[in-house]
Amino acid sequence: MLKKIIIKSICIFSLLLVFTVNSWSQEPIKIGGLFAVTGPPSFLGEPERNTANMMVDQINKTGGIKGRKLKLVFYDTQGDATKAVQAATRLIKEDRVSAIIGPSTTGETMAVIPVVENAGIPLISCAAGIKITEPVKKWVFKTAQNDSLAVERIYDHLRKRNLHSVAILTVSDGFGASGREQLKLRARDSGITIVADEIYGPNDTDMTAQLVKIRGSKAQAIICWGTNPGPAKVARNAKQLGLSLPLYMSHGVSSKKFIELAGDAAEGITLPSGRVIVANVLAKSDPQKKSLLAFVNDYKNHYRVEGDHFGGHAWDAVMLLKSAIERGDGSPASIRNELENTRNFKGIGGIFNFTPQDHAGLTKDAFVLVTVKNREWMLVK
Amino acid sequence: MELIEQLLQYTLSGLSTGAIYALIGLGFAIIYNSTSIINFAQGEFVMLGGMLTLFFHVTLGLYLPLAVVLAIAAATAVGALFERLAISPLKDAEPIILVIITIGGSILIRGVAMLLWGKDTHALPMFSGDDPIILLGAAIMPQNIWIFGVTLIIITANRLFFHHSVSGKAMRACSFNRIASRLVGIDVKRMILFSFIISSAMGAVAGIIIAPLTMTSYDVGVMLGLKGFCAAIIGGMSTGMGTVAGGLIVGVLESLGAGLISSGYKDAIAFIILLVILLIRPQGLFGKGEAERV
Amino acid sequence: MKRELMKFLVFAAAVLTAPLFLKGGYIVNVLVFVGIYTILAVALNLLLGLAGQISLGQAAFFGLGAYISGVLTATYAANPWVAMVIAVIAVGAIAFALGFPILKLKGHYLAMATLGMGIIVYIIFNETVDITGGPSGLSGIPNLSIGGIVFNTDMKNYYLVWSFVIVTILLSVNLSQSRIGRALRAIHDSEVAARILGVNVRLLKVQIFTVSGIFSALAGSLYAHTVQFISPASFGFNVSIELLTMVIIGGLGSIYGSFLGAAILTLLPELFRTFQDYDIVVYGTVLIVMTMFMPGGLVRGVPLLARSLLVRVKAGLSSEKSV
Amino acid sequence: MTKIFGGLTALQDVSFSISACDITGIIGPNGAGKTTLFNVVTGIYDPTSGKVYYDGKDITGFSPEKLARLGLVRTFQGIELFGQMTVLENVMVGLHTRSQSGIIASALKLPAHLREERRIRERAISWLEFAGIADLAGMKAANLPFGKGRLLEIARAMAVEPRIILLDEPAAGLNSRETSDLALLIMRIKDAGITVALVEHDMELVMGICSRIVVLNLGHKLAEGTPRQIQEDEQVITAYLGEG
Repeated sequence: MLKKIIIKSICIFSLLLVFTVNSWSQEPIKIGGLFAVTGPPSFLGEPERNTANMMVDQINKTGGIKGRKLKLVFYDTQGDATKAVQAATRLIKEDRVSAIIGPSTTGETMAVIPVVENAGIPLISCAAGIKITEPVKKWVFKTAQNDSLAVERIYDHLRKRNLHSVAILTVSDGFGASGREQLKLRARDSGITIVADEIYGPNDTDMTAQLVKIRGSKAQAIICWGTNPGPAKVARNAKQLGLSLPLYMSHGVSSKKFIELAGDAAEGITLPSGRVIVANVLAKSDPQKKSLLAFVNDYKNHYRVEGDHFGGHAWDAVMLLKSAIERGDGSPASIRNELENTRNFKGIGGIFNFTPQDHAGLTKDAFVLVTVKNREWMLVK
Repeated sequence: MELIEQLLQYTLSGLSTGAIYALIGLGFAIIYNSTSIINFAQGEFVMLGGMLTLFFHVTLGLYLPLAVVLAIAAATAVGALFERLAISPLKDAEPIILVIITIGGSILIRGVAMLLWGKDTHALPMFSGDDPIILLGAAIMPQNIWIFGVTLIIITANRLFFHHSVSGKAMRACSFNRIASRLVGIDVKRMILFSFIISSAMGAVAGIIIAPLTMTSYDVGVMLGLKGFCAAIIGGMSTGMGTVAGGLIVGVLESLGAGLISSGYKDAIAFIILLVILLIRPQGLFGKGEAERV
Repeated sequence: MKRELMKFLVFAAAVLTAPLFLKGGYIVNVLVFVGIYTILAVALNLLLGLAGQISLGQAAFFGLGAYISGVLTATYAANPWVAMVIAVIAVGAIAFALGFPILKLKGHYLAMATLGMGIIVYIIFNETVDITGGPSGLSGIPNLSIGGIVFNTDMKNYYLVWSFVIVTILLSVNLSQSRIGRALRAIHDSEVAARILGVNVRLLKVQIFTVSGIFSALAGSLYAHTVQFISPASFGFNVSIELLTMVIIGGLGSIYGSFLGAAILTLLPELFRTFQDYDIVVYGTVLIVMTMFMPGGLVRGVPLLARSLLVRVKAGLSSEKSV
Repeated sequence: MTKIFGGLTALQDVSFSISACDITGIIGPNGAGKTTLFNVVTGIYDPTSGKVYYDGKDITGFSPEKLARLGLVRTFQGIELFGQMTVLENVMVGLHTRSQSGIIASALKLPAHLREERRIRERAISWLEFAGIADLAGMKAANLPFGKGRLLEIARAMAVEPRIILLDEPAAGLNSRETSDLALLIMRIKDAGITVALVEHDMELVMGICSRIVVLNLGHKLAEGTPRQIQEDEQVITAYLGEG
């Protein structure tokens, strides 16, 4: 009996040991990627992973960085904080990466922060939550625009149109919750009153109940905060109900996909967005135009679909790392310091200026307002 | 006056969502009644219906009615295959084992769908345009009429099948007493296969007619499945009006709850009703009073 | 009896010495999670394997434990140990109160009710934004510490979590072999017969539900203090299902099996990382195949398989000799 | 000691009593309501109307577990063993009411609990000896042959140390040797001062060991009396002949 037990235990623990086999090679610079390629936030993780892969390939084809190749080691986090922590630990301890890109969502990023802070590995998150970089954490940066910037853009526009009472309709996930918090936080300073505060679930099939309630309020405009497909259903339901209020959305749906899903109901909807979706119509003088066109065309050639601004977050992260490695010696500490010294970096999400006080690096100019006209995204002048 | 108009809209919206839940719930009830299995993969057939139609119609460019027929056929084939490969070999397994198997099946089907068609959400074109129909100031979409109509047809067909056809009666007999059914010469194994075929076809039909309205992606099956489930339990696992009423009740209360109480807790409403029903009337609102005691 | 003691000692010794072979590294971090899930799987197994009562909402107790501990420490700056004790007691009380109505139900109905309970609790985590931080989660949860030692590295957390695992397993093994354990197994086999013999079925079911809730809350508290961040997604329906799978794969009623199940299900995705997008398909297939061909779980399935292989090999050898 | 069974719906106004330290047989054709009667008495069903008295005390509607504590147990027609447990463990469950370690004491293996465990084990073995199946103690109950299963069920019920034991067709499915062993066992139970009530089809057994017999037919009490009286009762003979 004892023998059997011992044999069993040995089997189990040798199984565990298999996972500890390390691969040591100093040559390439290793970068870790944490992307939610499957699971609910896969709409973020997939373009991010694709973009990161594409960029690393490109950099290696053109001779790497200072003669050293980049190697991207990426793990799927499935949008799950627990898996993100495990994967981050694996990247640091087993793959010995010099920096990490991702994770895709704010929740996962918050979970991973203690891990990277303890290990001293720079992390560039692709998530938008303001909590990630406020307060500033030594090793944590991010490329996605803060929600607050998008909120300010919308509120500015509302004020310009002399609309002061709004209804907000946010999705009950991390993205919507963060947007809702910012919408409420910035309302008073912007002279906006929120007269209805409604929520919908990410898998809801019908939002007419919320919209009817909003119709019964004194709202002059509706702001809907969510990612596909919810806002498309909101747009359709609004059209179904014959709601005539101006409808604003978040940058979460600034993609061709939204127009495809919402169809005619998308017409006239306004939202703040990174410049990716309007790259073609930007003025020649726009400082970001070169980066944007490069990203959009490369992505389309590689993956036959339009690149979106989620992929752009990874583009920015890889390029920020590249330039930080070029300027320093490529060690984690040097990467971190050089990242913090980034000035006037013309990326996809905007023009980045990191400082010791600001690890998000963007201003509200990172967003432009766009609207749907004839099933195309147009700039709002 | 405005409140009445609002209430009307809530009710109408609720009824149209409820009809969706009811359709999905019926699929659960059919399998449960002939096999006593709760098929957690039921929601995936709803997804398959939508995604397959999309594939045949949009990707392959087939004429919509043809695409619909093909989609139902393909989803049914998947259902039959699942029963043959995973359920049928385990005829005498504990219920809990079967629950796990259907959960595994659901994960597998979802995974394959994700690999085949990607993770994007897609919209199927509406069957009859997208101009809303106004009823006493409340608006619904023509697609909702389709949903109501198809639900009605399916209930009628169910009723006719289970109460007036030989196979239907045999299936009901299986649910009452499997051994006795075997003794009187009913091929129980075939009846179980049958029930999987019918319910996967019904799931697919549900998925197809709701796809233009709710849109579809590889993972829509989970939440729709759970809600359909609630509908079936509340309706007492009946294969007829009980489940339909259960679905409509869940839909309307959700909609009223979202409109009048709090939209944040909307999803909780279905499950709270479920708990309350289970605790005070486990045989369902419309089930016959045969609560098991011993 | 002695066999059980031997098993336990071997297990404890393996747990304590394992890190010596692992030289730190990332696997230790994974093992911390294996430990947490082992506690959860054992907790569910007491309910499901021992008493035969299914729960599809076990993640609710896990989450409640984590949130009570997390909120008390992160928001109200309570001592983590105090928070852990409060979490465990509070969840025990909640489980006890919920147990009376819910455990009146049987079979599929119980499954549905617990599923509903799990989803409602999940929605509450999401919606009470002011308390839980809502979907974007709660961060800033401190590590546990004893005296001067702060449990802030994987290795320290390993010993912390696994000491709790050892205690949980010891208590559970004791329990399953005691008067109470026998009565619970009796309920599993025949509720009527158990009642006729004077077993207070209802109370015992509620008691074991409570114990199961308490262990789950303990795991939740440990999770909150080791990861230092919690969000509702870690306590959703899929987690309940995963726990159920751990118990089934390990073997119903086998306490050590639950450890095996937890280890495999936590390590499997690590293996599957090479499959990338395919891992969900592989996971589904493994789940179906394992349940189909090893309904008794690994603990019973593997020895059975090994024995039949052995018999075949022996037969092969003897036939060779005869030739 | 007197026990009075009141009127029931599946049973129409059946009323009789059984006396202490005696063996009472309850017989009747199939469908006479014998098992229903047991189910009502042991709290598995509630009677629609009527009362059950035990020791002069109204115990109508008491739960089975409460009745067990009062000293009333039963066996089942289609035996209900705990199949996944050993024979010994089955009997140990029977000692549940005779022990009190709670969940905490059990989990912590407190000394009192260990003492109690030892005591339970010894008592359980002695009950197995009483039933003559001590040699099977370590066997899984599901693997027992049917006849031994019967004996185990009786041993398990006896472990509760009841004052009255209801046996539901204990001889069904037994061969003649097993039946005579069973008769001896039932006599031994009676000799231990325990009241026995027994539903049975095997007339030889009933006539052989019962001191009193109640006859049910179609939910009615047909007759009551000593074996001799019953054997001569016209109504009883008609009922049995009528059945076939």
